[in-house]
Amino acid sequence: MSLMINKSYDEANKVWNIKLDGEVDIYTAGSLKDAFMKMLEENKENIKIDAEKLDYIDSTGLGVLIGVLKKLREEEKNIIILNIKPSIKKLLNITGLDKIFVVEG
Amino acid sequence: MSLMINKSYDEANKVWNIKLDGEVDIYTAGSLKDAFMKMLEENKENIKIDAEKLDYIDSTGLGVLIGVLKKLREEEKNIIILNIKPSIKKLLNITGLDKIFVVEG
Amino acid sequence: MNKKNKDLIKLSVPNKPEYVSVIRLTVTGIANRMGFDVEKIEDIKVAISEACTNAITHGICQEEENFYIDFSSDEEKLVISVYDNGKGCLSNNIKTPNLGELNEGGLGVFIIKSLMDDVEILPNNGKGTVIKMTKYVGDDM
Amino acid sequence: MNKKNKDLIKLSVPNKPEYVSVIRLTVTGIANRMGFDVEKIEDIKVAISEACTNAITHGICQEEENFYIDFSSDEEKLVISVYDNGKGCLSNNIKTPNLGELNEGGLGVFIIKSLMDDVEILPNNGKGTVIKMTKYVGDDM
Ligand SMILES: Nc1ncnc2c1ncn2[C@@H]1O[C@H](COP(=O)(O)OP(=O)(O)O)[C@@H](O)[C@H]1O
Ligand SMILES: Nc1ncnc2c1ncn2[C@@H]1O[C@H](COP(=O)(O)OP(=O)(O)O)[C@@H](O)[C@H]1O
Repeated sequence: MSLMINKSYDEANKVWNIKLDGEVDIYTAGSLKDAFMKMLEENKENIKIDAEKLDYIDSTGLGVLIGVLKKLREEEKNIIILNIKPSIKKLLNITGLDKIFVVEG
Repeated sequence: MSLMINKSYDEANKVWNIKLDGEVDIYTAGSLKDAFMKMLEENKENIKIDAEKLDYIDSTGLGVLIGVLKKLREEEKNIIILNIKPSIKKLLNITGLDKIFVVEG
Repeated sequence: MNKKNKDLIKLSVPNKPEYVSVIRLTVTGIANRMGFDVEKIEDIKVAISEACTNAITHGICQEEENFYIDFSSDEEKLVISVYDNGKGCLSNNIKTPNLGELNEGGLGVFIIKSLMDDVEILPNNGKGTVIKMTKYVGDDM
Repeated sequence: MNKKNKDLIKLSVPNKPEYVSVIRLTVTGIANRMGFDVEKIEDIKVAISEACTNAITHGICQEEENFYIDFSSDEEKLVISVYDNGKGCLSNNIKTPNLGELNEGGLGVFIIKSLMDDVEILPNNGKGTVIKMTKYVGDDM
């Protein structure tokens, strides 16, 4: 019922890999935002989110992702989301965010 | 959050095998009692309960087991409980029921 | 519908972010017992979280206060009402989010309206807001 | 202890067996957030279920009525009170179960007292019973 964040920078491909495990809501969104901000400070590169174990996200978490994307776009970088669960896919569809992020697999 | 009951009679060894999956509480205890009563009607033999997937039981469920044991004892038969979870083991210890049922593994 | 078949669960919760996940667990249990399928349970979890998040962030003025959730159920539907005693400035004139602008907020009410079958936003007797949302067990909508 | 650190969650639930599992989910969420370990969470789940089962089976006279649960938490402990408006014949003179007799009932209150750190059984203002039980997050007991 909490959120675990695992991130690593892939130097060769110049891409961030971040794995989310758990739930992103009003309680955990702050720590997610902090993690992203540190990543952007270090390397403003594409961010690949492995969402296989992301059980839940709501507008609080989507807002964090939109904020990060805004910063990435300044360098023409993007957010790529992998292995997304159907319920979260549905939320991206409804909000139109599936056309703003790159959603794969 | 419900209870699934799987039972089969082992003719060769003259023993009932019953698998419990889920939770036994005031809501589900009735269906467990019904299942046991049918079993006893068919064959009043030892009952082996596989509790590997039994997540939860409370006094309502323990009361059902005690009632069944009472009937089995008339024929000097018993209840054997296998693969029990630590939290349920603790409950049997506290109530002393671990000395009344045969608890294995 | 026979009134006798209506169950009412009431919950009062501190206006703290850590309790929204507790509310999700509670509603999961209720919806599960009612026979909602997995997809609809997820819809309900998101919608109630959005309403509670709003009650916590917009709805409450005092630092330490509780807000309230009613779950009213019968065989065909679950009606969830989230009440707060806050400033109550929420109206029905929520605009559809414009994603081109990449706004970080303003998605909550839009998501609630998309996921639930019926949504009403009402003043709570002049001292706050009620978000009342209905989901049908079957495909009534 | 600073009073400000106390959170109060209130739950009102119909006196129907199917809701006891919903209450277990809710308390699991609360205890989890408070940092209880898995074993203690299981203890709390069983204890609250026993108290609610009693409220449903002994505590309530009317067919259709609700009973109430308060969860009061601070950093060191969770205090759960289960109220009913029933006949209120419960006393503290609960005898220790005699297993030799293979009685099918009479284990509930004994289990609650075994699993919780502190248990009080009180009259609910003359119209029912309150079971108030405390569990400490750490090893205070
Ligand atoms: N419970 C509430 N009380 C008062 N105002 C609210 C409430 N819920 C929402 N609002 C108002 O409605 C607006 C839209 O809410 P929402 O769509 O959830 O987006 P966000 O919360 O991100 O701004 C909020 O910005 C706020 O002004
Ligand atoms: N909420 C309650 N209201 C009134 N009487 C109660 C309540 N809870 C328990 N009791 C009384 O205490 C007795 C012991 O309860 P318990 O140990 O749970 O065993 P059981 O419920 O199986 O009888 C009950 O038989 C009942 O008479």
